Amino acid sequence: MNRVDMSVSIAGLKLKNPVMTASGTFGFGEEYGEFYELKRLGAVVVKGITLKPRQGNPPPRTCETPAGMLNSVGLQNPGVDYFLEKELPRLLDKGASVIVNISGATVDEYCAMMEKLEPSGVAAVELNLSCPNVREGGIAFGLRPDAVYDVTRRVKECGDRPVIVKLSPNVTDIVEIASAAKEGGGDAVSLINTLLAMDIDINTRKPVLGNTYGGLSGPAVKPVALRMVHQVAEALDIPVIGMGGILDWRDAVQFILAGARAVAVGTANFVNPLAPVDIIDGIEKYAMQQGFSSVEAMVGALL
Amino acid sequence: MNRVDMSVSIAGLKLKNPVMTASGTFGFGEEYGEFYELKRLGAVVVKGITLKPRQGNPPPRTCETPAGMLNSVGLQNPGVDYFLEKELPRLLDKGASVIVNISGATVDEYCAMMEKLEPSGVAAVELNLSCPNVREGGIAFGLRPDAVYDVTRRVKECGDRPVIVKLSPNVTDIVEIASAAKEGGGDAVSLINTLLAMDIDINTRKPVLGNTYGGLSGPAVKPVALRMVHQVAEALDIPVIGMGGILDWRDAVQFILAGARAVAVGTANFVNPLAPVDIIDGIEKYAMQQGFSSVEAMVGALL
Amino acid sequence: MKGPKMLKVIENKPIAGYVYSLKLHAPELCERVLPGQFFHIKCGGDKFPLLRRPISLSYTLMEEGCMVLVYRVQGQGTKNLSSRRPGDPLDVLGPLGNGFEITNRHQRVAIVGGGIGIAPLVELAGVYGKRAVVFAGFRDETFLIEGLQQRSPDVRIATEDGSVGYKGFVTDILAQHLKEHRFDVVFACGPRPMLQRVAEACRKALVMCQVSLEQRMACGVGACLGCSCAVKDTDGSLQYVRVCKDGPVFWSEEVCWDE
Amino acid sequence: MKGPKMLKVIENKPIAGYVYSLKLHAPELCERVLPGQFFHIKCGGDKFPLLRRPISLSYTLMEEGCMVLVYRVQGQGTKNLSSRRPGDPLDVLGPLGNGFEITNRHQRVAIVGGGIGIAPLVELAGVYGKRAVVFAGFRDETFLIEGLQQRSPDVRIATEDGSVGYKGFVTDILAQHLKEHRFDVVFACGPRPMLQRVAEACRKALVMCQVSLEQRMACGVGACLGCSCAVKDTDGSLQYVRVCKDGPVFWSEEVCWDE
Ligand SMILES: Cc1cc2nc3c(=O)[nH]c(=O)nc-3n(C[C@H](O)[C@H](O)[C@H](O)COP(=O)(O)OP(=O)(O)OC[C@H]3O[C@@H](n4cnc5c(N)ncnc54)[C@H](O)[C@@H]3O)c2cc1C
Ligand SMILES: Cc1cc2nc3c(=O)[nH]c(=O)nc-3n(C[C@H](O)[C@H](O)[C@H](O)COP(=O)(O)OP(=O)(O)OC[C@H]3O[C@@H](n4cnc5c(N)ncnc54)[C@H](O)[C@@H]3O)c2cc1C
Ligand SMILES: Cc1cc2nc3c(=O)[nH]c(=O)nc-3n(C[C@H](O)[C@H](O)[C@H](O)COP(=O)(O)O)c2cc1C
Ligand SMILES: Cc1cc2nc3c(=O)[nH]c(=O)nc-3n(C[C@H](O)[C@H](O)[C@H](O)COP(=O)(O)O)c2cc1C
Ligand code: FES
Ligand code: FES
Repeated sequence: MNRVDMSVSIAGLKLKNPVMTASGTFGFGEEYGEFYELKRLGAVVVKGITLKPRQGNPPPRTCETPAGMLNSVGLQNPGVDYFLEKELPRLLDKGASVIVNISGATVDEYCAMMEKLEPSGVAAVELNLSCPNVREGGIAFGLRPDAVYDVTRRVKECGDRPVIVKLSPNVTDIVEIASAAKEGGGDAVSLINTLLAMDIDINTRKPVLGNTYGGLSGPAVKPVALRMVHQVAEALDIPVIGMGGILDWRDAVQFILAGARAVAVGTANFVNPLAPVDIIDGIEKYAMQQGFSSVEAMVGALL
Repeated sequence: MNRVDMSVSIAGLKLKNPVMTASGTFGFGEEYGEFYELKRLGAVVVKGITLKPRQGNPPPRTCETPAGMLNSVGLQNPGVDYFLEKELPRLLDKGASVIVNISGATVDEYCAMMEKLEPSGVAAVELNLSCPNVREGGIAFGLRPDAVYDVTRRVKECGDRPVIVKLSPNVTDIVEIASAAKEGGGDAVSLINTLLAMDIDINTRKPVLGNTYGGLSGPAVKPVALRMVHQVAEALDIPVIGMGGILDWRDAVQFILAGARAVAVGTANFVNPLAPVDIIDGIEKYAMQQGFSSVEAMVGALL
Repeated sequence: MKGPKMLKVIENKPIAGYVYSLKLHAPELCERVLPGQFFHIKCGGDKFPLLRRPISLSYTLMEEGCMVLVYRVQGQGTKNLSSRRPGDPLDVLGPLGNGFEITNRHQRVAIVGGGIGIAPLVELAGVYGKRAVVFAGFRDETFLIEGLQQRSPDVRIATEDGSVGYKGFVTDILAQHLKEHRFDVVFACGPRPMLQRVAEACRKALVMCQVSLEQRMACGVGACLGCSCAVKDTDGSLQYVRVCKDGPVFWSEEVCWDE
Repeated sequence: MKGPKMLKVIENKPIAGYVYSLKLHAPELCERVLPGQFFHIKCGGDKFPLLRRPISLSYTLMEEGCMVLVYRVQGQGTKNLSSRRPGDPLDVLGPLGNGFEITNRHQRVAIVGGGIGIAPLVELAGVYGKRAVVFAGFRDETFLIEGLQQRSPDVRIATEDGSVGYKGFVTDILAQHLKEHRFDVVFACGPRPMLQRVAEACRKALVMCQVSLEQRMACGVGACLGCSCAVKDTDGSLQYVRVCKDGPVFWSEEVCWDE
């Protein structure tokens, strides 16, 4: 059998395969980089960084739920400067394609980070729009189309790097939001981020998470993620990076068939540290069996 | 130990205990009524009915997902007249408190059903607002605060029966929607309905459901449901009927602690036909152990 | 219909590749269950897999107070089921569904099964005994043949690879037989394309045919309307009925085959 | 740190109510693992329970190439673990974390464990042997006592119900002992309130103390920042560190106890 062309073009990038890591689940690649070579991945999406270092939320920050987990890490990170100085060079040395996930409390903060990242060796920037916008009274950017449009457009003006807009699933109309990202000049959209959720300990009668609410991820959310990816891919002409509950190659294939041009693996890393590379292999085998000559031919190939 | 007062007052009703069935998972009570006496339940919420009979969606209509399931029944039902004539008398004979879940394509349809139900023996009416509104180009009523307000107010004007507004979780701001239900005169809110979702069969390369999209229910969604119940109960002074992923009494207790004054059991019926009665017993034991003299004292009793 | 029961697993062993025979101690259910009825079984733990799985009665062993279900390992549910060991309790709901319509006026019947669809026909073969001709089709490996032969001596086998009996589809030998012999009724269970071919052959031969259908189920008892299949109403219009409660056995002419 | 390994279960048996001893064949890991390190174990099937569960090394059996983990059945994860049988494969990631800081300058050490917190201290007792006094506290039923005594002869036992040894808390006998004897370092593992009391006693006695902390974990390797606990920075400010990678063992004076 012939080999499958695993490469995908997305947001102006040519990735050697469609499998990325999901931001916040892979640190800066250091830990999982001990299990396999990071350059095997389509791209490494690093943990969300902010302009200034952040301490994050009080523990407990994680808990398990049926076929899923909650997290309320609260964007603990050492800040963009530290990242550029200490983490990025190490990642680039390893030959990884690096996508940087950034979060801001104001549009200016996003822009300031973009300006700092522009001259570096990062492949692209991913805007995490799930963080509360201080200007709008704490409503996350990602929940309002006008805010999504605005921050995307402004960040695009700050540099030439491809900009991926990561969308929150906690919205009434994901197509409307994705459309705003496209209009704002976004080169691709990532979906989904986590679903806002909570868990309660009936013995202590307290929320399990120190922060009360957290984000739900893992297999439990996959059906919602697949639906959103399908909706956006059907409605709009913008590349989609699909994620949410991908545990193995079968899940990844579902996302690609639903219309995702690339996929990201998040929670699955915690279950199987080799998940991303296993998934790359699995996608290739599936494509071969189904007679696809390339992954790109599989994108949206629902019958 | 003293017994716990299990009764709850909600939407002007006095229920003998806080456990209901979730609409659409319990038919008209006929099938599960063979397993136990329906009058043991706080209330029986019957399957969603419409003004005219409906055939429903093409099969397959269900599929399993990680810790959850999808359904796209599509409101198959024999219509309100048949219900009043054939099903309701049988239910009332059994001593059940009956809440009727109604769906309309227009506000007028909701009102027409309310008028037919008003003189009957039903305890309350539950407005299912997840169905597409033909007037608004197919956008579900439950997704827009103004539509929720409007339909609630209009239905309230058609009769004196308590009106429970069942909310869709597929919205950006559940509090805003619940608030519209309250402003419209709703006597209580039910949440959550199912999350819009899909599944894909990678062998056939088709959506699993005949209808492509369906509603996600079961344990997978519980963390989202708990969060929404908690948000609404904290923000508004309207009784909440909590549901979404309740499998056992522990789950039910979580919802009550989060602020639900009653709970509904849906998908769990399929797993354990005795789930609702097991849950009633379990809540009572928990309340006893924790020293609550009544279920009402447990409502919102997070520490 | 009664509440779910915890039945004791007496035996749970492979009888062919991926095919298991599960013997359960259930004296009371044995008395009640009809050929063609099924049980809705909690295969896994609490939440995964979540839903029950429908598995038909294969046959009863009255003297032992046991019933046997035969199933193929398909996905997670049946895989979990296959790991149950003797002595384990199993949460079983049923018997459910209508079962085959059996009357004493049937003097000569055909019983047609394909693959794992043979399993639900064994008890039925016992009911009709010598009055039945049993047609059993397999891909390659056969199973349950002895059980069938003990109950109904005339068993015709087809395998797709020709390893046993006729080489080809079971529907071929059925169609041939229908040309030469008269049956009062045909009972069929198997994959939908096979059932459709059986239905077609029966239609041509002017023989009534009962088919046992499958559909993804949630409740299994008729409450959720999740397991619908389209049938033709008396006026010819399409209507959805419940495989779990109105079926799983339907008259083949009711079924909308191309749906 | 290497990739996850499928280890063979040699033995998995209860040694007290709800407490199990799990012996795994892992000659290579035995050589590397340090006292106080833990393994991140896939207890269930694919999706339920989803996450791995952290369980510490209890002790190694070098000659057999085996290591033993001792765990208490707590919830679904450990319950699933308890149903693994000899011969089963188990998906194990590790050894992870820092382990106890052991130096040859420690001439006299105290090792203090409460409840299941005793398990991670057995290998450590072997390292210090006669140089250690071991304090082991239980609610009622004791376990692992022999294993401790074989490694370190001076084992003092406290039980809350007084069934064995001193009646009361292990921290009482430790505090008493600290008044009369001098230790170079104290190692402690157990429930947080106990650790806090040990830390307090050590602070008063001016003895350095290492505590092994617990926190809910996702990745277990340092990537997710899910297992944070608050420590005091050199400048006194609060900072979150990872229990899985920066710990699980910390100097007690670093820990923000009232957080
Ligand atoms: C009335 C009836 C009787 C049956 N009797 C038998 C029998 O005696 N022996 C036997 O081996 N099989 C029988 N089946 C099929 C059996 O139910 C499925 O093989 C089984 O549910 C697969 O579950 P799984 O978790 O192993 O597979 P998965 O494919 O992982 O199941 C995923 C979901 O799809 C459903 N599903 C998958 N295949 C089928 C199917 N063919 N029919 C209905 N639902 C399906 C499952 O129930 C589950 O909800 C019967 C089905 C029905 C409807
Ligand atoms: C570094 C470390 C070493 C440990 N070593 C041991 C040991 O040697 N023996 C032993 O019996 N136990 C040990 N524990 C505790 C053990 O991890 C928990 O008892 C176990 O995770 C409970 O899982 P469960 O599914 O049975 O319980 P559940 O309560 O159902 O677990 C639900 C979730 O909470 C987490 N959780 C629950 N309790 C704890 C806890 N105490 N610490 C961390 N996470 C928890 C689980 O990992 C899971 O994600 C250790 C914990 C840590 C952090
Ligand atoms: C522990 C954790 C931390 C996360 N941190 C971030 C983050 O910093 N930025 C971001 O955009 N998404 C973050 N996410 C969301 C993931 O990138 C991903 O969108 C989500 O988890 C769904 O994918 P999954 O189900 O495969 O995990 C985080 C998720 C987890 C579980
Ligand atoms: C098969 C099925 C049919 C349903 N039909 C209705 C319906 O007719 N009207 C309605 O308001 N909700 C309907 N629901 C939603 C449930 O009432 C409930 O809100 C949802 O399933 C979440 O609860 P659960 O996780 O306990 O099932 C249906 C759910 C299922 C699974
Ligand atoms: S499975 Fe619920 S009606 Fe048939
Ligand atoms: S568990 Fe992920 S950093 Fe510790």
